[in-house]
Amino acid sequence: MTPSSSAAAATTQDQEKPRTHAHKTEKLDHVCIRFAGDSGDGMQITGSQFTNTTAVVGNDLATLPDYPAEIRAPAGTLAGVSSFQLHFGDHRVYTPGDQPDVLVAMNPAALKVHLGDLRERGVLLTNSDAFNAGNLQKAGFQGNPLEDGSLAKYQLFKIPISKLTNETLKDSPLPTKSKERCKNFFALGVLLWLYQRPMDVSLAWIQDKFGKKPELADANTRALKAGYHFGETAEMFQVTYEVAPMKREPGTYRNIAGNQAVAIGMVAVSELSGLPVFLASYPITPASDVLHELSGYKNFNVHTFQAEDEIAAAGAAIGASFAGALGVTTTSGPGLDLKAESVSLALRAELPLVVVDIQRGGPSTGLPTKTEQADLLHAIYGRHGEAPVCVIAAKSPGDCFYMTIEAFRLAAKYMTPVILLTDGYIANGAEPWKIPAFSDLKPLKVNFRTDPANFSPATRDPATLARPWVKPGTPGLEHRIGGIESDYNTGNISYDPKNHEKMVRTRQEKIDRIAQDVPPTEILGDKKGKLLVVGWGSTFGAIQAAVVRSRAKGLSVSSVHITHMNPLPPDLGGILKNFDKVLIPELNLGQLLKLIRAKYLVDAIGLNKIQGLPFRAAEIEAKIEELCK
Amino acid sequence: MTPSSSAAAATTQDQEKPRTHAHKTEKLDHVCIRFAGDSGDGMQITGSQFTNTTAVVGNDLATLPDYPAEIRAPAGTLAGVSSFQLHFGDHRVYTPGDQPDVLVAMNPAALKVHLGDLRERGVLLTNSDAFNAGNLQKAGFQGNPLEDGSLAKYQLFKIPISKLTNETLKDSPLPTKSKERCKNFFALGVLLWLYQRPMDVSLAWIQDKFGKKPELADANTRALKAGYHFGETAEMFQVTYEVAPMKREPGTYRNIAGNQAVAIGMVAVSELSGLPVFLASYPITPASDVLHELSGYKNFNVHTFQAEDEIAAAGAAIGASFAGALGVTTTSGPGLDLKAESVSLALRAELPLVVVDIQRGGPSTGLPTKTEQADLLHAIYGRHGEAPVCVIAAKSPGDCFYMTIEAFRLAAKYMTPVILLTDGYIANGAEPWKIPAFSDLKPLKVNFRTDPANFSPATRDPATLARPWVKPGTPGLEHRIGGIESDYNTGNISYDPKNHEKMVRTRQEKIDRIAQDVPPTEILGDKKGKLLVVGWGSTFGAIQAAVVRSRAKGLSVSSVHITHMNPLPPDLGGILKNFDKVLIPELNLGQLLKLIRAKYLVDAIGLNKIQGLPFRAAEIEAKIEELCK
Amino acid sequence: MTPTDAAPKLDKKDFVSDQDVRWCPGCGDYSILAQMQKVLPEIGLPREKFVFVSGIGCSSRFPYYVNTYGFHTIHGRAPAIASGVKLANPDLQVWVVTGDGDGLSIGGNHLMHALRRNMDLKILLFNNRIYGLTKGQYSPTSELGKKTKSTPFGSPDYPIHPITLALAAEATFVARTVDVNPKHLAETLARAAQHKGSAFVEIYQNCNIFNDGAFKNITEKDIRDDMQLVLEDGKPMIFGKDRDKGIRVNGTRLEVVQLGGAVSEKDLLVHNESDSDTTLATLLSRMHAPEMPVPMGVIRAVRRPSYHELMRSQEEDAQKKLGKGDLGKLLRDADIWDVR
Amino acid sequence: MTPTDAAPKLDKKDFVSDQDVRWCPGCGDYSILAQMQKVLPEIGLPREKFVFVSGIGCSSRFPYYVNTYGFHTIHGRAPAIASGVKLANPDLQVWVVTGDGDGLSIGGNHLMHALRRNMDLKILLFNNRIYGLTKGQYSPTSELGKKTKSTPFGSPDYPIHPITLALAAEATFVARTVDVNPKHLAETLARAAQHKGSAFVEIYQNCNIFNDGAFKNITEKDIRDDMQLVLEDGKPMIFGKDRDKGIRVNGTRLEVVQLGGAVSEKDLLVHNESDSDTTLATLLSRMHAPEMPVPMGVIRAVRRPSYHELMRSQEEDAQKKLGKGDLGKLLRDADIWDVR
Ligand SMILES: Cc1ncc(C[n+]2csc(CCOP(=O)(O)OP(=O)(O)O)c2C)c(N)n1
Ligand SMILES: Cc1ncc(C[n+]2csc(CCOP(=O)(O)OP(=O)(O)O)c2C)c(N)n1
Ligand code: SF4
Ligand code: SF4
Ligand SMILES: [Mg+2]
Ligand SMILES: [Mg+2]
Repeated sequence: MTPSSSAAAATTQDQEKPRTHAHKTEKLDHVCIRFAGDSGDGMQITGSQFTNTTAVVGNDLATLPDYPAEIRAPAGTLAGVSSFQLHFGDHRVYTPGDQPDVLVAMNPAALKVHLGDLRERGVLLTNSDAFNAGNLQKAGFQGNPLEDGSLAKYQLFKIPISKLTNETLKDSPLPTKSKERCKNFFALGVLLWLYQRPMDVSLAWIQDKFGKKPELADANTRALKAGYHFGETAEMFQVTYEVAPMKREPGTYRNIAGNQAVAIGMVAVSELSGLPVFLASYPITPASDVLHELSGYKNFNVHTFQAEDEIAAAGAAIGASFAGALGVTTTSGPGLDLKAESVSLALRAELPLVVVDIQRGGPSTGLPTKTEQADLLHAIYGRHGEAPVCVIAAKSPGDCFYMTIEAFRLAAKYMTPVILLTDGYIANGAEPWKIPAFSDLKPLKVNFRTDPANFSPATRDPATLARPWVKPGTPGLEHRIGGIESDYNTGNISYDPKNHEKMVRTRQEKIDRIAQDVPPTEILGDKKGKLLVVGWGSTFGAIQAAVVRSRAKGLSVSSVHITHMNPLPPDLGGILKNFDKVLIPELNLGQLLKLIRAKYLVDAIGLNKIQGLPFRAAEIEAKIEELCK
Repeated sequence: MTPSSSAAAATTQDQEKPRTHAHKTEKLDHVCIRFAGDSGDGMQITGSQFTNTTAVVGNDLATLPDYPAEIRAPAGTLAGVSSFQLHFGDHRVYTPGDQPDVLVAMNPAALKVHLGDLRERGVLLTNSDAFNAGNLQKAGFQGNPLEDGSLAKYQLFKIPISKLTNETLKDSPLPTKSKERCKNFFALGVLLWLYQRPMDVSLAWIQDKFGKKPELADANTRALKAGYHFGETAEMFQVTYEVAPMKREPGTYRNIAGNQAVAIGMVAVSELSGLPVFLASYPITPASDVLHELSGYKNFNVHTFQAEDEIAAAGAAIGASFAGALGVTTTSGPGLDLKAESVSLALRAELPLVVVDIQRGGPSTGLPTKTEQADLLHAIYGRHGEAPVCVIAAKSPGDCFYMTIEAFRLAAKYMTPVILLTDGYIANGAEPWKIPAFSDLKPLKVNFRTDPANFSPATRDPATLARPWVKPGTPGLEHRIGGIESDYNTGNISYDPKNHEKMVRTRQEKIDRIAQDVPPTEILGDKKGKLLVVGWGSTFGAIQAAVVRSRAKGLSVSSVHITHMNPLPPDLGGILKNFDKVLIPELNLGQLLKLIRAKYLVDAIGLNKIQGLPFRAAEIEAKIEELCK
Repeated sequence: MTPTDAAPKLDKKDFVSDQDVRWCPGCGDYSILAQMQKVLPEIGLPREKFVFVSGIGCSSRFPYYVNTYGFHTIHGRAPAIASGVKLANPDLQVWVVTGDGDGLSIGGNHLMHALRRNMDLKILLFNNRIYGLTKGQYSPTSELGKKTKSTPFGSPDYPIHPITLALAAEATFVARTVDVNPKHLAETLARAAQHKGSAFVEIYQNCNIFNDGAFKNITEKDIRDDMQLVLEDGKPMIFGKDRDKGIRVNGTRLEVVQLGGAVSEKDLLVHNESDSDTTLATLLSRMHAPEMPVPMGVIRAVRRPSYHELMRSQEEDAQKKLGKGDLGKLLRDADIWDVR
Repeated sequence: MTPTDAAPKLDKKDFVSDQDVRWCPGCGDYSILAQMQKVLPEIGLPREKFVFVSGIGCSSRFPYYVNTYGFHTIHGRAPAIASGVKLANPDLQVWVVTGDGDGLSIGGNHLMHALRRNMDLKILLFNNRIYGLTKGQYSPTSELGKKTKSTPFGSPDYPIHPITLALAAEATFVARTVDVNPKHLAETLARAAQHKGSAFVEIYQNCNIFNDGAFKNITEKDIRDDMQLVLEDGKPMIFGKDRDKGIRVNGTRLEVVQLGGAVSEKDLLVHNESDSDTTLATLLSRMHAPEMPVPMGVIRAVRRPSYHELMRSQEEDAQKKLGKGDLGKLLRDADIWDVR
């Protein structure tokens, strides 16, 4: 194919029945595609558009967006490469995939950074126009890899995407730069065709997004169609692929990313409780999207407040809880550090407070846009004094919705701060998710104390040890609380030694009692065996995939996934005893590992990865194999 | 004795040879005295003056000052009671004593609060003038305990201290209120006489303190002497007591409190290293005294900076370290929370930084003036991400001096933050301390990199893994550091996954290697046995006393005291194995316990007290007895 | 928030809590507490509508002593916490009690942001120019060269002027009063209570233990009339024991003039607390003793929508525009598909 | 610190580090970097004497690109960290680079305290009225009603005016400049470098990705002369494309007047940057577009001892008074006794 013939093909886009070339269709059970390009190339959009369509056609899927910490590193450089990986299949895929089958490389830098991951014989789709001398040099290539035969072990497709896009849009009134920007939709079109998926989801999105700028909407529409038709007409691809929908529980589905799920979860909390949710936050990657999202829902019973810093955000949330709303603050690692003293106040004053920590690579500024699970011990122990709080963790994007509700439920029921841990991977990654019916959600009932008879702010519920929640404005219940130790009975300031011990132990006991609310631990696999894999948080998918595969190979391995980190599930000790070995894979140096070793005196083994990336299932699989030998 | 006769006795003070009554002298091997009164009564001064004299006469001693969190709670109330306990003897006394033998109660509230602790047949010395209707009511007494026989099981002495003091000072030009204030020196005089100690130390102190206000100096001097002579002449006391000096290593001794020792330790650090120590701090109880103390030493190579908050203080200290000084910040619990993010920066940038956390009762504002050991896990884990730092702990007031030097030594040697934990008990408590010779102190040598050849800020020392410390101002070594992850070789920003893992593991390894510097663990008692008591920090004295006593009873118990909390001593695992049981007494809910269980999988048992008070040796002794059964 | 007409008549003792007051005898805080308890029943709100939020410091113990809702929080963060209280429950009247350390040192930023947002809080800054609770270190309002526990050789910090700062943040209500003038104190607190929006009141307060006499040079009986300029809206600025001195604008400076002779009342600056421009207010805020008398009273009082008003009206607009939120719809606001 | 006479002549490229600059193409930060690199060799100090300290934000990446000592710290804390650098090593010239979020939101308090202490730092606040690095939330300098990612219905916060605040803190050097005027930028940076004490420079900076055109209404070619008032010390305040307009004091307000006819140059306000009183400077700081032209250049420059000077002289005094510290003596400065 030469550029000119392709251009000719592209311009046929508006004909009713475009000329198509013969190709055969291959059925696959799963595919992993990575879209990579310069930060300015729009690969996050291409990826998420392909994802949406893939979701709608009914595949299971998991995604992994990855972008640089710089807003826009210099064009064409390795530092500026942004990527989006999607794994989809006709069965549960669990993870974004270990090794891409397809790599879309929009420029030489993207090729350089990502080629190493592409499987042999994998599809390599490139924008050949971007492989000019300047870009090649910036990416550190000597020659042009598209031409020098160095890519022979891949199925290489060189498409002059820029040129084709420009020609498609030659009569558009847009400036050249804007035309050029449409190339990501051209690429999307090619991919949609290659996997035989419809364009309508993206066409609708374009209308929605650019509706107010018709030239842009039109240009992107045309680029998308041109790409699709290019696939159809250019005699470049011999095969198209089909991935059948996965069988799922009946219901209505959507795609959801973790941060979205947290925000929508908060809306659900306000509906379930009948109370306003008050989100106070200070922007920080990768948590800011929750604030953005919720700020758009001002027609619901939610308030959002962008504070001057993390401490003020935590403070405002605590103030809101004191005033009778459901206070919450969202942040990531460095922000969690700053909130420690405020969380300590909330737990001392025994007010409900939800803190969502969307973990990223640390320490310090670390790797702000990458994922990690290294805030667990900090969440549990990171305050002066004996300062126990409840800590729970979400395991997947969709689970963020339920764990957000769980966080508020526990906070209000036990009058305590609850820290919900998610991470960059599930915050930005998306998965198909069955939309729940409101009636299926666990209720979240809040009882405010209103009766002045025998009132003390310190009286405890005998089951939960929670003290009463009183809304200021309630007549006859005026009272004062604070951060100094207080009397067990009256709530007044007390420096009494024995009282302090009683209060410290009571606060601990209250958190320990949350174990009553922890659902029985589900075991994947047998209840007894050689190896138990214990996971928490976003490693869920990778662990499941690894365990399922290992069991298929006949290995004696089971797994449990912990959702409540503090307190730990009451049945965990018993489960651990039934296995010879315990493996704990974590994206840290072994934090749950320490908790489990200390609590159960079990010689558990860690599998630790700290690369800012999620586990690949194969990594866990290999370790399982080693330990089952 | 009637008030009038005593008054007569008191006015004899200026005679050359006061009339004395016959009394016998009893020898004791140790005594525990508690001075208690209203915050305004000056009991801290009485206590520390008695302590100084006791030190000078050569007893071993330990003290426990205890005062309310309010500056001055309403006079006469229970909340306003302030106390000072002193234990001294002719042998190592280890702790401030479990149960006072003598209680000085300057008012009814003091009696109410402290009587319960006095041993039966103990000496109860009261200011009978303060037992008036108003005070009795404020303290919640129905009748007057001095008169109603309820104190029969103690040796009660009713002395009209206020009246005697006033009469002594009747010709002083001071206003009545100020005269009345001198009564604490009267009480001191009585006590000095009762224990047959000289007045000169306190007389000199009065001159020094009030030198500029001669009327005050004179009044206090006269009150002190009057009290002393009252003991001698009033026929109230049948016995005086003698406690012989303890045999000690030869040398020059002084009394030292922990906070003093920290400040003087910093001065020693500046002399040992030849570098300025830069202390940036924000006041907080019980840490402020270190700042106060060091601020007075501006003629040394130290700088002090009172910052606008704890974060700024940590920041300024880090900036100073970056600039080539030895940066340090002092704080207590809530302040440690706030410094977390800054400590994280220092460890990421690999700069030396010392953080002294003088622990107090938590959580939140908690019990600001009381002691606790509950910041250990926070110090070790209280930062987002994998953020290891070195944590060490001082075990006694005098040890604070050495551990301060150790903290700076490790910080500079390993280019890392070091958190030094002390607590309110040893910070304010004092002990006799052998003044070291400068030449006996461990050297603290700092090598700045100055050679531009092949310079990278990331090159590591092969033994310590420390990166080079470069003083800005050094030509040819200009470089940039920061909080984002950096390349292992160049120090430039790096988002590379493998590099991140390498850096995370290297930072951990660097801290782990500090184990090289941890001295061999000393075992008190046998190397093998039934029970090992493991302690850390300020519980040292109580544990030693309990173990020594238990061993004397023939129990198979030994103990080790940990000074380096992170990393733990490399020989600890081996030691633990040689005992059937392990007991860990802590002033928290079991924090070292968790570390030891997780690391060594040893089923250690905790003995936990969280009352804002140190252990009494008897409490530990009882637990030892129970476990050795 | 409007005063409830039907509220039962309250008096001072209704606002006295059952807790023992634990300040040092002689502390200026007592007077402030007493006046506050006197003013509260006159505000026209039932007791349960008041919330006192404080940070940490002697001053911050205040809420324990007032029988309303109260929250003694952590050091420096009261304005942030109080913002959450007010935004979550705008029906409450929220008072913040803070000190010169709490509000200007560790908490300076929260204070400034609360003011610039016009958060509807009544903020009382007890300025004793010292850290009281921690026993006497210098504070951001301590004088240059001040010797304290942490500055035995004198403080090297230039002090902050809280009112100047509040005006720079365009606070809508700014006033000053002093512990030893109970009447003026009560009037000023009452004015703050009435203001809609942030009200910032600096209260000179004597710490007789660690900084005794800090305001002696303006409060001593024999000089106070010469050293205080009591502001009255719409009135010329006259002061002095014999009311024979005044303040006049000279170019862009303020100067003290002697009345009588060439200078008469009509030459004097007339106080206009509702001036939207902050220039004159800022000039007043820079009058420091002993060179000038110190202005007392309401320096500025202008009306501008409060944060919670803007927030709520935005939420109402959103509801009008988008309809009342429907969770079912929100959950489906994406590409959806059905599996049967 | 005095310029080293013997320092080898440096030029711009000596101050370019080996790191790729990672701002968006078109970002205003590039221009600031270029001018800084141009100015540094002229200051007369060798390269190793410069330290750049920054917080977090796009702007705070600055130190990586300047070939001097540099420290990219954490969000909002640069003024505190830089204070430590300067106090520990006063020979260094310490620059702080911060943004409107870094310096005024999370870091507002540190900035204010550094300024009021007259800490000898050169503080550059890149004001793009947005959070750039976190992709476009509103900042404390964003306009009321601004729609951003976190305020889809518009911001309810009244903006902060950094220069007004700096003046309230009595900063000794205060200036403003703009990314698109390289010459003025360079001059202003050079002036800041020369100042002894805190130098605060607000730099209007365009974020072409998240807040493009924020300063268009004063920087566009055809209007900029009418919308900027370039200050020159000792000169009357004239502006306008045809230099036909001026600023006049009217009472305690500033007003724009048309020159010619009744109004001549001598009626205009003459700029006096070393005025110890901050009234006129504060008035200038409150001139906002579009009502008024925006002042550019050095608004205030007065000399007052810096913190490190006071600190060092205190330490010298202590040494003089107490003698050079002797550890042995200090250890024995208590009741001591000998055991033999
Ligand atoms: C995070 C934290 N840092 C420091 C302290 C110690 N602290 C308590 S009150 C205070 C200063 C009080 O001064 P101010 O606000 O002026 O109140 P005052 O006691 O003078 O009324 C300090 C530093 C604390 N409680 N918490
Ligand atoms: C403690 C902490 N909170 C939040 C963040 C996230 N964050 C990074 S930069 C920034 C704001 C940047 O805005 P500005 O200072 O104006 O700099 P610009 O990017 O606009 O130059 C924020 C909120 C962080 N890195 N650390
Ligand atoms: S220390 Fe000062 S401010 Fe605090 S209660 Fe006592 S007198 Fe009042
Ligand atoms: S986001 Fe804005 S401020 Fe940041 S580099 Fe890009 S243009 Fe500059
Ligand atoms: Mg104060
Ligand atoms: Mg900005």
